[in-house]
Amino acid sequence: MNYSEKVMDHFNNPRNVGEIENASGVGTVGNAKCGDIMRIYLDIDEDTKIVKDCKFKTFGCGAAVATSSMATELVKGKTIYEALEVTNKAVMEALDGLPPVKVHCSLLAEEAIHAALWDYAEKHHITIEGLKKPKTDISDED
Amino acid sequence: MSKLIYLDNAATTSVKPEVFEAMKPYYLENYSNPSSVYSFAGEAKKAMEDARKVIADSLGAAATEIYFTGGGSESDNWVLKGVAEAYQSKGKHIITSKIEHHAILHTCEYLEKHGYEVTYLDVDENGLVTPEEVEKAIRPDTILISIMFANNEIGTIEPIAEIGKVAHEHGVLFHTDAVQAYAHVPINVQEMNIDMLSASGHKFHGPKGIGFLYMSNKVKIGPLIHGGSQERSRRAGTHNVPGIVGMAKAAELAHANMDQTIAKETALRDHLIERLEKEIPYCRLNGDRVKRLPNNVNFCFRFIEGESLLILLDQNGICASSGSACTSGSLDPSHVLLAIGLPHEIAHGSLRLTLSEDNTMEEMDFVADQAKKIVERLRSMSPLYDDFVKQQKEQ
Amino acid sequence: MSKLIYLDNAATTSVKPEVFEAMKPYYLENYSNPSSVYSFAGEAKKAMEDARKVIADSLGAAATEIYFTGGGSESDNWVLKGVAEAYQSKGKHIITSKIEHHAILHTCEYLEKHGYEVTYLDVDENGLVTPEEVEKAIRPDTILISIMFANNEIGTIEPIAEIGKVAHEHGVLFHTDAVQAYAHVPINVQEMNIDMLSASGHKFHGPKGIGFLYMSNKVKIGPLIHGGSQERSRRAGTHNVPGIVGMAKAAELAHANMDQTIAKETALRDHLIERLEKEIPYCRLNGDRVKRLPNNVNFCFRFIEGESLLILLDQNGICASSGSACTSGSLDPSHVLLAIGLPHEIAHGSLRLTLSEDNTMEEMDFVADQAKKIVERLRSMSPLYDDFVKQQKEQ
Ligand SMILES: Cc1ncc(COP(=O)(O)O)c(C=O)c1O
Ligand SMILES: Cc1ncc(COP(=O)(O)O)c(C=O)c1O
Ligand code: FES
Ligand code: FES
Repeated sequence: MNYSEKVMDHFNNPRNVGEIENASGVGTVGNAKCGDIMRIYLDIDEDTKIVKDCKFKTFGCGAAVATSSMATELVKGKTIYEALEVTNKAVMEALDGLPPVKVHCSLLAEEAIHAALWDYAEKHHITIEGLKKPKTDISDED
Repeated sequence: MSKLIYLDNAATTSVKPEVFEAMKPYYLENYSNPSSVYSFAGEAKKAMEDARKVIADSLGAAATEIYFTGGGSESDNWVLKGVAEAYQSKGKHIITSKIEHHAILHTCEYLEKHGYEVTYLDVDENGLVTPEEVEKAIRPDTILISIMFANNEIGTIEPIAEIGKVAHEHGVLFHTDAVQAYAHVPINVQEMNIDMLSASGHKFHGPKGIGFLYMSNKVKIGPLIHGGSQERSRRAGTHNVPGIVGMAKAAELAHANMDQTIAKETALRDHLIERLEKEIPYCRLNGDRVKRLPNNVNFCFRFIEGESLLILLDQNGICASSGSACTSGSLDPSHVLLAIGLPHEIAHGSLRLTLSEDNTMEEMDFVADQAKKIVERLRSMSPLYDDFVKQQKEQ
Repeated sequence: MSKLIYLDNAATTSVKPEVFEAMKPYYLENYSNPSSVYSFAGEAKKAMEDARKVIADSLGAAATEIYFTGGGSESDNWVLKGVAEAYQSKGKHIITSKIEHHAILHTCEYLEKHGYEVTYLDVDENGLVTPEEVEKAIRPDTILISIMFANNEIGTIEPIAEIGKVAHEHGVLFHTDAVQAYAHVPINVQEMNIDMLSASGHKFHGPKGIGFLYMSNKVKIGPLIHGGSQERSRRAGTHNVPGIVGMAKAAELAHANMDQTIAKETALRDHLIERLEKEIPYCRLNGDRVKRLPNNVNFCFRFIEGESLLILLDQNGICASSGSACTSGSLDPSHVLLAIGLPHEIAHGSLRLTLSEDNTMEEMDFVADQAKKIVERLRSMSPLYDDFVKQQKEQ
């Protein structure tokens, strides 16, 4: 497998696997083309808007698991506005890159975070500047 | 467990030491071109013709009906394009199945772009093509029926003799891609009504880069590779003598021990299937349980994805595959699993374990143990499994 | 003299021991399919990509421009049929020469049957194609110029860089069959304006059954062999890893020692040419004296026939050929010798001696001695020689 050491580390020891009961926001996205599905749970502080906790579950390839893991790490401790900046590029860079055919897997992570934020925003009737309504299937993008 | 457990013999096999020894002199000593006229070349030529005889005998064919090629893909391409061109005055319709190897399917797509019509037969949930379906698809302009002997992913063995019979009753040529079956199960081209058969050396402990096409003397097609007058002017290119000799040695060894090999592999296979079925919930054996290659195990485990499974098996020294090696670059789920009716998300979680006689029962047990643990671990991470468990509770 | 003197290196070469050693682990140990995903396959994959790099570097090409094939004939077929199909909307005209290998000529004939037009350029008495003739033949619908780098019978090296320049000035793709030249003389695809180049492993002390096609990234053609996604979906079939590794090792060795090899072969060649010319009357050196492969000697001896000559040389342990190995089944005189203007009866009496760096001066002397005796003996039996001697006397 052409994965970097960081990817393999996050694949073998995924951080933050699991779910959050009564999460502030939950996002699930899939890529119909490769069949993979990712779900992100966010626990957000009402006042500070800081992501106190973040967990994931992923049905997917090695890259999907590793990007989920890395994405949760990157999002934790950030405000919801900063969490928006956790792009797939940032996740990939943090993982020392992905093979070209696996770039789309990192998009799944970005979209799952956005979906969870959207869910939070809807539940709390707020708008988060710059957040667009996420798609449930991202395969048309690649 | 530091030893490698190689369970990807459908992708390729190790070269047997005897095969390597047989090839060796044709690299270092008798390196001549068998088409040359001096006596030094006589040794290479004789070795090549002996090899041809070995292969012909193993199939019940004549030596003049064996053509050496660069591998299974070349043989498949040659048959389809060759028949398409040579028999176009009779018609432009070809019948094949939805579960063929890409060497057949992509060549058919190429022919479709060139004005040919191809019927891709459905298979049942075990991957079987029925002779009745074949018969129904035959038209007056059908020039070729090409159905694989055994499937490379799910191991299903097709009713070749019966399909061949139907083909011949309708005067249509019959080809079978036997890349996974040749030298693994007994084949007789006469009794099975086979006009053309593709095989590839590296799938039965011979070398890579060599294969053959059996083609009955009644078939008249032109070359895929034009040039010199090798292979009676039907396949140009300097003969790969070491490859030819090695492939024939591998064929000879395989046929000499076929009964024992089949018995041993079947026992290993069935033990592994039994353990996996019993110990891992929500799994499905793909392919026919009985009409099955003795070395093929193929499972889908619901709620998990194939690549992650493979990586974790790999970390435990187990070489396995999901789908076939040559499509590993692609993200699409296996066309074979879709053809047997699996939904996309399940087709993504398949595991193919293909044994050889070199494997042991201990290895099978180790693999079953590992697979069980890994599937559990991946399911604990899977949102699909979560949803499923919750649904179950609600009911 | 009991030792064999092998002088048919244009037909095929011995595999160097280092090449054999390089291949060995990929038969017995790292036998995996490089397309597989587990780490065991990583070794084979790395070896293959290293090999690709070695070959690319030797030509001044990028690794992504090297495609492994089953040999020179396959590469030639692929180029011609691939370009014909992919560029037919631009036109259906191809330019080649009368002295190409049959892998080119017979493929051109095949294309002619499918509506393509081929111009077969004449050559001069030394077998040279001129860039001017090429330019004159170019038409608006010309899609490919294919001229061999060096001729396999008479050793003439064509003005490839100049022909490539003309091709590019007219926006036409340029292919060269370099099967006899690659790893024998320096080649740089950039400097020589080459878009595609065919080579074959066994012509430079690599294994048989493996070759490659260099194809510039600007060329877009489909596969000759459809199927799996190997070679970036342009050449299907499980990779012949030992063959690929062996070919690259042979290329590496050849390029590391090219200057010395050329110097040594040239000295051997020129000594042999000098002795034959001086000591055997009524003979003719075929091919260009200067623009010539360092390992090629080709003579016609009037009044005698090739096969008899070869048999007698063979009885003295000398492996030589008349015409090329792949046409040895045929009775026709060499198309190359006819193209350089020899009459039929002279074209029948040709002798090709192709050396390698393993040959020695003593061997050259032995061969010259034997050839002299044998030619005398055959002439003493030849009615043509009788007539000629009588005529001479009468004048
Ligand atoms: C000039 C030339 N082209 C093509 C070929 C074909 O190569 P191969 O026989 O390795 O396919 C040969 C040798 O046979 C050759 O000399
Ligand atoms: C059924 C089948 N057909 C054809 C092929 C192609 O054979 P090769 O890769 O040796 O060209 C394979 C294996 O890859 C196969 O399993
Ligand atoms: S292949 Fe789809 S997420 Fe990785
Ligand atoms: S007499 Fe023997 S080939 Fe013509």
